[in-house]
Amino acid sequence: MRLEIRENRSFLRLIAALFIAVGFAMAVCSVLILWGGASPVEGWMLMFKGALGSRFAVSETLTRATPLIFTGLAAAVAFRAKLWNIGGEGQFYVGACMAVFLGTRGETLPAIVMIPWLFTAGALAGGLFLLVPTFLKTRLNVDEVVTTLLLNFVVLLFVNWLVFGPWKDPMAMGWPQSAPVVDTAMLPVLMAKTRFHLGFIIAVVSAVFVWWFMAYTTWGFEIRAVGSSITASTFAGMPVGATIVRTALISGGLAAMAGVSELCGVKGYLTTDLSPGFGYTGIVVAMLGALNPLGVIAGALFVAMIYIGADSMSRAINISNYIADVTTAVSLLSVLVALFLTTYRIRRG
Amino acid sequence: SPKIKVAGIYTQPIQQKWDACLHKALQKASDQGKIDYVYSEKVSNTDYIRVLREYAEKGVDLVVGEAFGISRDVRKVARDYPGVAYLMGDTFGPENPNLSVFDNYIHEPCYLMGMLAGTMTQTNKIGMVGGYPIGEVNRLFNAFMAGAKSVNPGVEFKVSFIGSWYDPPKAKEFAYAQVESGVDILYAERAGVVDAAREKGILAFGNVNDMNKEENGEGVVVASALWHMDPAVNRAISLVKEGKFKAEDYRAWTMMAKGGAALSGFYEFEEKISAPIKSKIAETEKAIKAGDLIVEINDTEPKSTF
Amino acid sequence: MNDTILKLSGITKHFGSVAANEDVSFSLKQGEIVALLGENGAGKTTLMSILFGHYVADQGSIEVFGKKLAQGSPRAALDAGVGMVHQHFTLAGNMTVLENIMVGTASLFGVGNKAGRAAGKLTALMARFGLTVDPNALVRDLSVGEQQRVEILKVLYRDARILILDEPTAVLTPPESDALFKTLKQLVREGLSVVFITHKMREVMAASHRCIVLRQGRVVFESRTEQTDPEALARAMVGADIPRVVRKKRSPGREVLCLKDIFIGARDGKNAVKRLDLRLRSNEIIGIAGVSGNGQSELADMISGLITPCRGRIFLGSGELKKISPRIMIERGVGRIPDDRNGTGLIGDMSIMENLASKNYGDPESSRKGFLRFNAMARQAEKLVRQFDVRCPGINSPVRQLSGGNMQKLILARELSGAPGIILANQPTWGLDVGAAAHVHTQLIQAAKQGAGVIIISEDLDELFQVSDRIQVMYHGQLSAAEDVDTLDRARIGLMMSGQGTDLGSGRSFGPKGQSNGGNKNHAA
Amino acid sequence: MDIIGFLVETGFWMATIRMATPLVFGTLGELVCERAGVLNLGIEGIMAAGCMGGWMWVYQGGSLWGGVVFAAVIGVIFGLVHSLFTVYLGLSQHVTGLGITMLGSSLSAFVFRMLLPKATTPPKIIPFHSLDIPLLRDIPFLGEVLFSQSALTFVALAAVVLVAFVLFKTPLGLALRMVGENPLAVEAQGLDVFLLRTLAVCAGSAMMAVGGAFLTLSAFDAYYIGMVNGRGWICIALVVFSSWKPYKALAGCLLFAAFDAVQMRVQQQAGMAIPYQFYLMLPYVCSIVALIIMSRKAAYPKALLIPFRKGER
Ligand SMILES: Nc1ncnc2c1ncn2[C@@H]1O[C@H](COP(=O)(O)OP(=O)(O)OP(=O)(O)O)[C@@H](O)[C@H]1O
Ligand SMILES: Nc1ncnc2c1ncn2[C@@H]1O[C@H](COP(=O)(O)OP(=O)(O)OP(=O)(O)O)[C@@H](O)[C@H]1O
Ligand SMILES: [Mg+2]
Ligand SMILES: [Mg+2]
Repeated sequence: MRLEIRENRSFLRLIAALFIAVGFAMAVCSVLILWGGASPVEGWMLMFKGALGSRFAVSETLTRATPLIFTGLAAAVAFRAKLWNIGGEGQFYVGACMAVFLGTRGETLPAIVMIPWLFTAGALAGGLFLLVPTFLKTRLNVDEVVTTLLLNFVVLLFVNWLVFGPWKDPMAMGWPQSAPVVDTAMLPVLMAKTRFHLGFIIAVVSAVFVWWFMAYTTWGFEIRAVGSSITASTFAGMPVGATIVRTALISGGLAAMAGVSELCGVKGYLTTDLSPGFGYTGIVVAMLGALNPLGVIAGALFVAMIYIGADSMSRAINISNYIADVTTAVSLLSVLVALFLTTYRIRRG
Repeated sequence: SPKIKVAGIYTQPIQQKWDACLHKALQKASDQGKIDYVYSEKVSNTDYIRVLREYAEKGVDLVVGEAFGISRDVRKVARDYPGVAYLMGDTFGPENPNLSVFDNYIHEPCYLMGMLAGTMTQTNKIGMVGGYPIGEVNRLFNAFMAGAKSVNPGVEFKVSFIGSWYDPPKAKEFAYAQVESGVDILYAERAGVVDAAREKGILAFGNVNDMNKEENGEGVVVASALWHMDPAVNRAISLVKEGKFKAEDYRAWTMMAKGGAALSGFYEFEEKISAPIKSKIAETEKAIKAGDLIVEINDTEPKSTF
Repeated sequence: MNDTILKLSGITKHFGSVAANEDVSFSLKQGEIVALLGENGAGKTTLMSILFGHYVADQGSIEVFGKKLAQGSPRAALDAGVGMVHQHFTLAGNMTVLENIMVGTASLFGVGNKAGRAAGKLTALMARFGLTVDPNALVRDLSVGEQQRVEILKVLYRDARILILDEPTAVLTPPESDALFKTLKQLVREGLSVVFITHKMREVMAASHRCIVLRQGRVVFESRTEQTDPEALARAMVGADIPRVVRKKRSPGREVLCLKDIFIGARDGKNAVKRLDLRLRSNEIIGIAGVSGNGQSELADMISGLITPCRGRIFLGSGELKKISPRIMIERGVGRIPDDRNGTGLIGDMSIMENLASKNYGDPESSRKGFLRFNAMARQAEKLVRQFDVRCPGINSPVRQLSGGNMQKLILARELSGAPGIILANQPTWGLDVGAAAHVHTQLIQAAKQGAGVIIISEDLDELFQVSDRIQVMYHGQLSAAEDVDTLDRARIGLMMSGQGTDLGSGRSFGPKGQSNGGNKNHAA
Repeated sequence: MDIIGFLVETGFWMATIRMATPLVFGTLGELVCERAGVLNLGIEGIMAAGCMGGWMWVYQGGSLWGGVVFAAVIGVIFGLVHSLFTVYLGLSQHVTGLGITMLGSSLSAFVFRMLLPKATTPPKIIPFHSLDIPLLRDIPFLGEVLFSQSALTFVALAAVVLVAFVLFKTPLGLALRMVGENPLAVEAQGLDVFLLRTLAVCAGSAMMAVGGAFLTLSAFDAYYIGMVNGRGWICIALVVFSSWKPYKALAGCLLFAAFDAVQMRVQQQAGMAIPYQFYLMLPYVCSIVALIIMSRKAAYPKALLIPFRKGER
C-alpha cells in the first residue's frame, strides 16, 4: 500500500468525502441500533431531527458548538506553533473561575462593560496559566503534553475545593456550587426559551479574528514560522521565545474564554461539572478543522450536531444514550480519514 | 386507571446507588404496569436541561431526577412546561405549581446503625469512607456518629473522601488505610468499602442499598440504612394520575415514618447481637417513627477525631 | 569482468506532473565503477531509489545477477546483494554504530541479540577495508565522515555485491574523499561493483570507469571515462556551456569585520575555538579551509549570531559588538548562508515568498504596524526569484519541494538582497551541481566586487582556490595565518588541514604568533 | 499514628504495590508505543475497554485468566485501529488517540448496558485473590508486602522484565527502538516500518487493556462505568517521567502510587487543617515536580509523533 499526494484538490471531492464518512459512521452505528432492537433508518431520521429538526434542536446544537469553537481555536493556535497544549480543560476552568471571581461583584457595572471585562480578564488568566507549562518547556524542556494534561486534574481539584470551601454559595443549601454571577454578567439569550446565547457570536467573531491574525499579522507569521521550524526561525532572527509565549497567551486565553462563555452564557455559577470535556473535544475539533480557525467553526458545528443528534435519537428510540458518544467517536475517526483522502490517494504496491 | 408516561433523568450511571434507588422504584412501578418508564443515565449537567426539555416535548407526564447544581435552570424548564409534573432531588424548596423536591434522608437508620456500631466496636475506632462531603453524605455520617456516641461516648472516627462517585478500587484502598489505623468497623458510603472489610475480616455497615445481600456482604455487613423511593414515587404517580400533583417537599416520604427509609434486617447477625441492644434499637426506632426522637440533620463536613 | 550483473530497462517514474525518470535503461558490469551525473533534480536519486526499492517505478524492470528484482522492497534489493548509501544518511543518531549496522540483519523474532558475533564481524570488516569507527559510539557524536563510513559498513556488513552511493562525497573533506575512493577501488578488486552519484568532475575522472549523465530524467550521455572530459560532461548535464568563474584581483578596502582573541566553548567543556583572530576587509573574499569539526561551524554560528563567544572582542564595521543575536547580525548587515539548507536556512513547509520575507518581514516595505503587506512581499519575491533564477512552480509553493540547488539560490536571494557589508558562506555548494555551484560562486564574487567582505568556509579546495583572495586553515579551533592564494599550493593546505603546518604539528603556524606574522604579511600584501 | 509512622507499616507498601500495578501495565504499554514513535492517547479508553471486557468475560462464565487474555485481545483490536490511522495513514496521533479514548470509554459503557440492562448494583465476580505463597509469605517484612499480592501484580512485574529484555536484548527490540528514532534507517535495512510500528502499538495497547482489566479482576470485583478514572492519563506522564526506560517506569509507578498511599493516610489524620482536595492533588503535583527534575536530560524518541510515508520526503 502506498500513499500519494493529490495534485489537485477539489471542493466537490471534499464534500463527497464528508458525506461518505458520515455514511460510514452511520453504518457502523446502525449495528448498535439494530442490537438495541430499533430500526436504523428511523434512528438516523430522528438523529437529524434531534440535531437540526426544530428551532429548539438548532439552538441546542449551536449552544453546544459555542465552547467547542473556543477550545478548538485554542488547540489550533497552539498546535500551529507545535505547542502541544492538551490543557484546554484546565484553562477552561481557570476562565470560569475568573468569571465567577469578578462576575459575582461589581453589580454596578453595566452589561456592556461587564461582559467584555469578564472575557478579557478570563482570557488573561487562562493565558497566564498556560505560561507555566510553556516556560517549563522552553526553559527546562519539560514535555508540555504531560504538564498541561496533569494540570487539568490539579485545576479541577482546585475548583472542587473552591466550591466546597471558600466560594460555596450559602444560598445553595449546602450543594457545592459558587454564588451566581450578577445578571449584568450573564450573556443575553438570542432565542427566547432556549439556551442559545451571545457567546456563539463572540466565538465566531474570535474565530474570524484568529484566522485574520494568523494570516495577516507579523505575529501570526512568526507563530507559523516557529511552528514549522524553530532552528530556521531563530536563524532568520525571529523572536522565538516571545513568539512561543504569545502563542501560549492566545491559546490559553481562548480556552479560558470558553469557560467564561459557558459560565456566563449557560450556567451562571461554578460547579465541578461545568465542562463535559470541552477542553479535550476542542483538540479533536481543531484537527477536524485542519488547524484552520475557520475550519474550527465547521468542526465544532459538526461535532455538536452529531452528539446532540445521536443523544436525542437515543431517547427517541429508547436505546442506551451512551450511543451518542460512540457515534461521535466513530464519525470523528471516519471524517479524519475522509479529510485525509481528499489530499492523498492510496495506491497499491 | 390509565398508565402515565414517566421519565427518569440521572446524572450518574444507574449503578451509582443514589440514582439506582430512583431507578429501582420507577422500574418497579413500571413492572407493576402503573407507568411507562424511560430513562437517560450519565447525563452531564450541561446536557441535563436539554434532556429535560426533550422529555417535556415528548409529552411525559412526570419527570423524576436530580436538580442538584442546576436548580435554577430546572425551575425555568418547569415553568415553561406547567403541564408536566417534576419530582426532583434538590437542596432547594418546592416551586409552584409543578415542581416537587426530595432528597435522601436516611440519617435516621444511620443513627440506629451508629448505635449498633458503637456497641460492637472493640477498638472504639470506627472508619467512614465517602465520595464527596456534600450535605447528602455529611448528614448520614453525622447521624451515624451521633448514634455511636449516644451509646459509647468514648468512640472515635476516621473520615475520608475519595473525591469520586465511582472508583471502588480507590474507596477500597482508603478503607484499607483506615483499617491499618485500627478501626474495626467501617461505614460503607461508597462501593468498595465492604470488600475491604471482608478481606480484613472486620464488620461494616451499609448505606442506601442492602449491601449484605447486594454487595455480597454476608458475614460482613451487619445492617444497612435503606432508602426506599417507592413511597415518594408512588405518591407522585398517583397524584399525577388524579391530576392533583402540586409542588411540595417529599422529605417526609423519604424518612422512616412513611417507610422512605428503613434499617435492613440483621440476617446472620441476628443472634450475634445481644438482646438488650436489639430492644434498645427497636424502641429508638419506634420513638423516631412516632416523632418523639428527632435525629438531627447536620450537613456540615464531618472530620476525623483521631 | 565483462558479465552484466545489473540491468535496469525502461525505468519510468513520475511524481505527479514531474517526470523524474523517463525510460531510463542502465547496466552495470562485474567489478565496474560507474559515475552517475546530472543536475539537481535530474532524477539520479530517484533512479537509485527505485533500484533499491524505496520507490516503485511506473514502468520498467530490474534484473540483478540475471534474476528479476521484486520492486518496492529494500529487503529484496538487499537480499539480491544491492546496497545503498543514501544522499541524506539513514542513521539513528541516538543509537550506537553497532546497533545501526545490526538492525534488521538477524531474524526479528530470534531471542538474544547477536551483538557479540556482530561486533566480531564488524571489526573484521573494518580491518579489511581500513574503515575504522568505534562500534559503541553514538552515531550523533560522529563526524559526517565517520557517519559516511558507518553507512558503507552497513552495506558491506550485508555482503552487498553491488554498491550504490548517492553523493557520497558531498559532505566529505578531501582526505576523507580520497580515503573513500581508495576503499571503493579495493572493493572493486574484491569483485564488487559500484555506482556513485556526484557533482564533482574531479572524482568522476579520477575514480570511475564509465559515466552516465541524466538530464530531466533521461539518459543524455554515456561514455567510458577515459574517452571524455569534464567540459563535455558539464555540457551534457546542463545542456549548455557553464559560465567559467573567473576571479579578478581586487584591492581590498576598509576593514569590515575584526575578531580578536575569540574563544568559543564547546559542549564537552573544551574550547571549540581558541585564540582566534580574523580580519575581513571589504571587496575581499577570505576562504577558510579545514576538516569539518575543527571549529568552523562554531565560528560560523558565532558570526551568524547564534552563539556568543566566552571570550574575545568583535568589531563589526563601525564599532565593537557587545551583544550577539541573529537579529543584531542581520541589522548590522551580515548576510549569512548556513551549511544546513533545509533545516537552518529555510522553513520547508512555508512558501518561497514567506521564506524570502522571513528575514526582513519587519521592514516597513513588507509590513506596516504589524500587518503584513502581501502585495509588496509578492512583488519583492517575484523580483528575487527572477534575479537569482530560482526554478520553482511559483512563489507560493512550499520550499520543501525545491532541489538543494534551488534552495541554495533561494537563500542567496534572501541574504544577498539589500547589499550586506559582510557575507558568511558556510559550505555554500554542498550537493550542488556544477551549474548551480557556478551560479553561487558568481553571485559571491559579484557581491565582493560591490564592496562586501566575504568569508567562505569550505572543505572543497577547488572551490576555495577558485573564489577566494586569501585562505586561512582552521585546525583544532585555531586559525592559521591568512595567505594569498597565489602564494599557496593545494598540497601545503592539505597538510595544514591535517595539523602538519609548515613547521609540522608544533602548531606554531597557528595561534597568536603565527597570526601576528600573518598579520604582517597581510599588511605587506 | 504519627504522620510518617505508616512508612514502616507493611500495609502502606502493600497498598503502594497494589495501586501501582494497573499503572505499570498502562505505562509499559504506552512506553512500547512511544518507543516505536507512536503517541497513544487512546490509553484511557483502551483501559476502560479492557476493564469492562475482561470483567464481562469472567461474568459470562469465563475463567479469570481467560478474562485477562480477552482484555488483551480487545487491546490488540484497538491497537490495530490506532495503527491503521496513525501508522498506515499517518494521521494526527493526538486526535486519533483522543478519538479512540472516546470510542473505548463509550463503547464499553454501551455494551455493558446492553448486556446488563437491569444491573443497578453491578454484579460481582470472584476476582484474583492474593496468592499467599506459604513460606515466602512468612518472610518478615518483604514477604508480607510482596507475596500477599495477586497473581496479576506478578505478571506486571514480569512484564517489566520482559519488555526491558525485548527492547534492549533482541533484534526485534532493536528494530522497534530504531523505528522510533529514524524510520528511514529501518526501511533502508529492509525492514517493514509499518509492520514494526503496528506490532508495537498492538502489543502496547494489549498491556494497557490488561491494566484496565486489573481493576475489575483483581483490585475490585465489579465493573463501574468510568472506573478507570484518569489512570490512563497518569501513565502518559509516567512514560515521560521514566524517560522511556522500563525499569524507571516501574519506579515511577511505585513512586506515584506511594504518593497516593501517603495522601490517603495523611488525609484521614485528625485535625488536618488542609482540605482533602489538596491531598488528592499531591500525586499530580509531585509527578510534575518529578518531571521537572528528570526532564532536563529526557531523550525523546526522535521520530515520536512524526508519521512515516514511504517514498516521500
Ligand atoms: N518524493 C518525491 N515526491 C515528489 N517528487 C519527487 C520526489 N523525489 C523526487 N521528485 C521529483 O523527481 C525529480 C528528480 O529528483 P531526484 O531527487 O532524483 O533528483 P537528483 O538527481 O537526485 O537531484 P540531486 O542531484 O539534487 O540529488 C525532482 O525534480 C522532483 O521533481
Ligand atoms: N517532497 C518533494 N516533493 C516534490 N519534489 C521534491 C520533493 N523533495 C524533493 N523534491 C525534488 O527532488 C529534486 C532533488 O531533490 P534533492 O533534495 O535530491 O536535491 P538536492 O540538491 O540533492 O538537495 P540536497 O542538496 O539537500 O541533497 C528537486 O528537484 C526537488 O524538486
Ligand atoms: Mg539526489
Ligand atoms: Mg543533492
